[in-house]
Amino acid sequence: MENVLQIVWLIPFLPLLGFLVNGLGRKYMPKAMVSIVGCGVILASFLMSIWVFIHVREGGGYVADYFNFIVVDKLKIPFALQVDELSSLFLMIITGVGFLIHVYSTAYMHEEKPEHFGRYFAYLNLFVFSMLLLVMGANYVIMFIGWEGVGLCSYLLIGYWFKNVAFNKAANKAFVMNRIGDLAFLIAIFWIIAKVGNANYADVIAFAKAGKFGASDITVITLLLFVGATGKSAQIPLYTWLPDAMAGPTPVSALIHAATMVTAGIYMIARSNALYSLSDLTMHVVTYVGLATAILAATIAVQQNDIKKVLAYSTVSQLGYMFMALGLGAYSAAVFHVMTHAFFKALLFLGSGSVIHAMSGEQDIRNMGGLGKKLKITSFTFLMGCIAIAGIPPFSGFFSKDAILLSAFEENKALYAVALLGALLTAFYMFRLFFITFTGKFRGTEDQAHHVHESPLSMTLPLIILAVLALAGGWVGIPEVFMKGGDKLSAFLSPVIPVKEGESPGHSTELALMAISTIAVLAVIAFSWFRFRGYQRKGEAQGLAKVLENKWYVDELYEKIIVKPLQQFGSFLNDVFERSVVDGLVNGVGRAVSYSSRQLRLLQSGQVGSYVLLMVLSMLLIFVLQFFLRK
Amino acid sequence: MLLNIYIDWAFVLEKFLLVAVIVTLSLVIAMYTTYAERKVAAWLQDRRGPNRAGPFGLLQPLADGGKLFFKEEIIPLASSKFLFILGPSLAMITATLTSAVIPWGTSLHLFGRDISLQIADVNIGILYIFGVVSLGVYGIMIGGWASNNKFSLLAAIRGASQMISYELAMGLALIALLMMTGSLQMSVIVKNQVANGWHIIYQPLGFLIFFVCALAECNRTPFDLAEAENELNFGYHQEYSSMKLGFYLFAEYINMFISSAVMSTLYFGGYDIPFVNEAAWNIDANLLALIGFAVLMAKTFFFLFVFLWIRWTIPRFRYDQLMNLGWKKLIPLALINMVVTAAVILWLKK
Amino acid sequence: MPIVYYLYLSLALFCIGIVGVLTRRNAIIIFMCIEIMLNAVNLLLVAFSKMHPPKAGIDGQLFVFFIMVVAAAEVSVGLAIIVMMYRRIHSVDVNFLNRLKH
Amino acid sequence: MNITQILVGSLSVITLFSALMVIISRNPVHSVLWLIVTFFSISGHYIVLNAQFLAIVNIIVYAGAIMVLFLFVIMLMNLNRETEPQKNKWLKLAGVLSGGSLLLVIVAALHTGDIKAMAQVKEGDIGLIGTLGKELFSTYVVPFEISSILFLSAMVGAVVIGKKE
Repeated sequence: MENVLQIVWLIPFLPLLGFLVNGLGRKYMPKAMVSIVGCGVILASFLMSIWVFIHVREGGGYVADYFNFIVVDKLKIPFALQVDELSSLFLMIITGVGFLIHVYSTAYMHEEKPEHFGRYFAYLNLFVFSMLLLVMGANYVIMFIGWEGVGLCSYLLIGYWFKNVAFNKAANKAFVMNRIGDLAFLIAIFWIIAKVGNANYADVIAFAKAGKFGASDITVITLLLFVGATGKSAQIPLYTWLPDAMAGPTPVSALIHAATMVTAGIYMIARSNALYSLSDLTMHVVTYVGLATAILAATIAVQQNDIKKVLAYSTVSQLGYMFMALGLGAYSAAVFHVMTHAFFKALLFLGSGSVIHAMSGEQDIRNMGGLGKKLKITSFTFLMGCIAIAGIPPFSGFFSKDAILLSAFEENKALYAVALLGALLTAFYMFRLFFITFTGKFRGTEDQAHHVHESPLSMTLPLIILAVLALAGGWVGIPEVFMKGGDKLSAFLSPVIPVKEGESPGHSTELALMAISTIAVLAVIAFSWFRFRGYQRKGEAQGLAKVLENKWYVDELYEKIIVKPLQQFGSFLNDVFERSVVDGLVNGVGRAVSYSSRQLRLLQSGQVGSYVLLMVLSMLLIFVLQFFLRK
Repeated sequence: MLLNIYIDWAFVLEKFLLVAVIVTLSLVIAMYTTYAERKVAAWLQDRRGPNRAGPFGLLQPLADGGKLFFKEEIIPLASSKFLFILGPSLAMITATLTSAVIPWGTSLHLFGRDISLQIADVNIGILYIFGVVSLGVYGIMIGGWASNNKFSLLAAIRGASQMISYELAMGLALIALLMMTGSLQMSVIVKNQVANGWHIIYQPLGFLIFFVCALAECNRTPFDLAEAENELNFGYHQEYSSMKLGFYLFAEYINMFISSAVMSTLYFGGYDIPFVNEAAWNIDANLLALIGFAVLMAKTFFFLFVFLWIRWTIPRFRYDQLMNLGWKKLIPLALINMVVTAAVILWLKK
Repeated sequence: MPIVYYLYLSLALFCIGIVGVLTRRNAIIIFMCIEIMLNAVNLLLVAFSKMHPPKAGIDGQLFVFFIMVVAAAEVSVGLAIIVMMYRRIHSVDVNFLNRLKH
Repeated sequence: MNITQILVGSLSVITLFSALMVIISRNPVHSVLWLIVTFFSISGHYIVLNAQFLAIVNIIVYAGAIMVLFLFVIMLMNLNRETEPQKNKWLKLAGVLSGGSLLLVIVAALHTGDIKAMAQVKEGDIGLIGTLGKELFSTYVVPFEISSILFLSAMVGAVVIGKKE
């Protein structure tokens, strides 16, 4: 057992190898070769992940300790990888969805020059490596390496088309926002190390379980970790980078900004559940921040016209749901939703990519319409994704969202009501998107109408696979109500995430809630069908719609209250402090040195003998001082 | 106060005698090597050689010595007198010093004492030889410089750089040997050969390099550039006359004798009697030691003969050829030999 | 032998070296005086290495070995520099080496 | 007083005298020869301290190699006693005085401390080649290799500097 899982280092190592090969050989390798290397390493990792998953299911988790990464006095940070129920699940999601997206990318990015094509795949592989490291690390430090790695790759991939200034700005924004969160995460790690003595999960959890953390310590640590998570997982107040991150290629959006990187925060909190369970304050903060994000992002999504922006806000909103679940202590529900979300959101993004590909780069849904007839596979799979995210049984989204809603209901009825509202909004904007894009009449130019075509097999095949997963992926978590011995997922995760205690609301309540949400969702879908099936372009939006279209003016607000004052403070420092104090100091030092050196130059006779004589005399002086005058 | 000093007088006497015997022996042998040189030269050139003084001219070396003693002593006016005398003395001293670490045989058992036939069995024997050999340069350099003569100085510098250059290759060749024995102690090296066979079998290339270097170190033909008559009149000792000149010449022959002995000791088993297991003979140890000594002498005489033979056969190198041979051929060869030996030893030990 | 004895000896040797450096102008002699100083230190190191028998002084002796290595390297480069200087100004007087002044 | 002390005493006298002669001799060649004597006497000290390896290495390296180089250079430059011009008398006096007072100060400093330690002579095997060699090629193998690189670079440097342009 131990010997077998010791080779899990291969899982992250293979993508790293792919990164090196593609990155270094990008100028010399043809595109086909790059594709094979790029996809092959991920496939190999995926196969290994399945193998690891089977092993873990049979024999439990394992910590593979390789070498000491940092040794300072008593502090020892080993380079150790951990595979257990939680991380092996994430491994499968990352490598599986990642592989499909890699395959998809080979067709999507085919227009690029070979050199840039290689760069793209190198980044993609590096990203998968970082994400795997994040998930597999056996302590917070290794996780942090992966954490920073995904941040870096996100930056690189958002700014992939680096000749476009706006894209670069979006990349910078993502990077800076992530840094804010990372700082909090880093402080939290230091805090943990200061308290526990190292950063291994096992030790930290044992320490927490033993109740050795002080109440304020645990609150501060969990809050700091949460701030880190809001940066990576795009929660209020650090969410604005994610919609802008749509500047990157669409497969990147699917991989990073829907399926993997943004779930890092969820993973981190689920991994630290033992800490979070100790702090009620933090749990409430997480719940309400999650809920607020979910509602805010959903309202914004309702009025967006960029196909990818809609999906981006939808992602933010769904992440909000997950955080709400985390805050409610329903960790396994959150992880469950991460998994189903990975399937249908990757599907939706890839579908949108297929649409954009067909429309030759057009992203505004007002210029689309009626695409369902020409893009049969794309529109069908897209519909599957919409149904899944809206939460209609038996699609996967239904089960995972229902688990979250159920836990909200248990906590607080009002909470449930607001969450349900968010779910309805989700159904509304998703079907708005679907109907505007795929039904009605075509509203684009003649040229585009002529050009519209179904994507090649290497793009549609991942769509089909993901559609199947979006349908069936939720069945691992069918609740007890429908099937005896259901909810296999939380049972599987139970070694890492303890099953929530307390009486359940009873099967009848549960069924009633499901019925309510399903009927409400169907009603909303019908409403949007009537409203948007014959969509025509209208004038400027007015009133609330305008506010929503402009994303509640949050970006402008940030600009006003944070960026501008900082810039003014900076220019004030530049004008006053820099000019007079710093320059004065620097110039003064220079002048003083040049004056004194002019005086000291008289000592520089250039005669070696006199130098040595001076040296000996000084030695003499030092010895006399040392031995005779000190006492 | 001085009376408290405890000294093992017998030990001192024993060593003193040994030194006296060995030094006298080297002197006598060197003396008769000059005779042999002439005889061999004559034989190779189909002449008769010295045959007037005594039977077969055997007293010739004595006659030469006498002549040198009685010749007029000339010390150049512009020279540094002290250094002028110091030069040949240094050459003579360094020539005789080397013999101290050569094991001339196993030990004799006389008057209830074990008398080792080696003056000093130090565990840095080979380094000692190197130290003394590297000092040999001074005799030449000081003599050459003190003569205050351009030719002497040039010859001295030639000789010195030649000796330094060839010392390197010599050392490298020996390192391969030392890796095999694992000791710098001469007696251990000989015992190792008695047990495992002569080193010439394992180190033919090393021996060849060592031999060439020994020729150069002794300033013998074909490397006698320091005294190349046709370029530098008579070399570094051209201002010398009488016994001081004699010392220089004599030192060369002693060097030849000692280096022959060193070669026999290092590569040809020293006092080991070839092809037989003398330990099984079951005869008196003293007799055995004497036989061993005789065997060593025989080997040494053979090499002495080779020295002479080469001198009268091979012409002199040009100076650049000499340096090329030393730096570009022998040193790389010795390096290769060293690395190969090391690899083989490592492989065998595995 | 008392260690103090070696201390005084090497100290005297060292100071002789210093006096030599201070009083001579010939670069080569100055160089040789530096060698004397190095050897004074070596001597003291070897004496110190024998202060704590039986095993404790190996490091000291190896240190001496490395000092010799460095000294040899230093001499080869230093003499090359002196030769160079002689070729330039036809003298080895260090007092002519005052380019740094200008 | 035993024979070792007599030996060490006479060696010390030789050492100091010859070192003094190095700096007093007017002729550089004499200086070199006196320095060789100094090295020999220091090697003698090493032998008394039973540091055989260092003693012979001292002779090979210093007397056999370094001093030959010095001799070479001096002979090639043909330096005689006339080549060194007289130095300023006062500067010379200052040099001697400062060197001497340094000696005095340190001796006085040592004198106040009561040092009782003894150096082991004529015995102890740490100076033997086997012991040193094992240590040199195990603990100190990296410095050893580095010093060989140092040698190589010094050799290249000497050749580059000494070459005529």
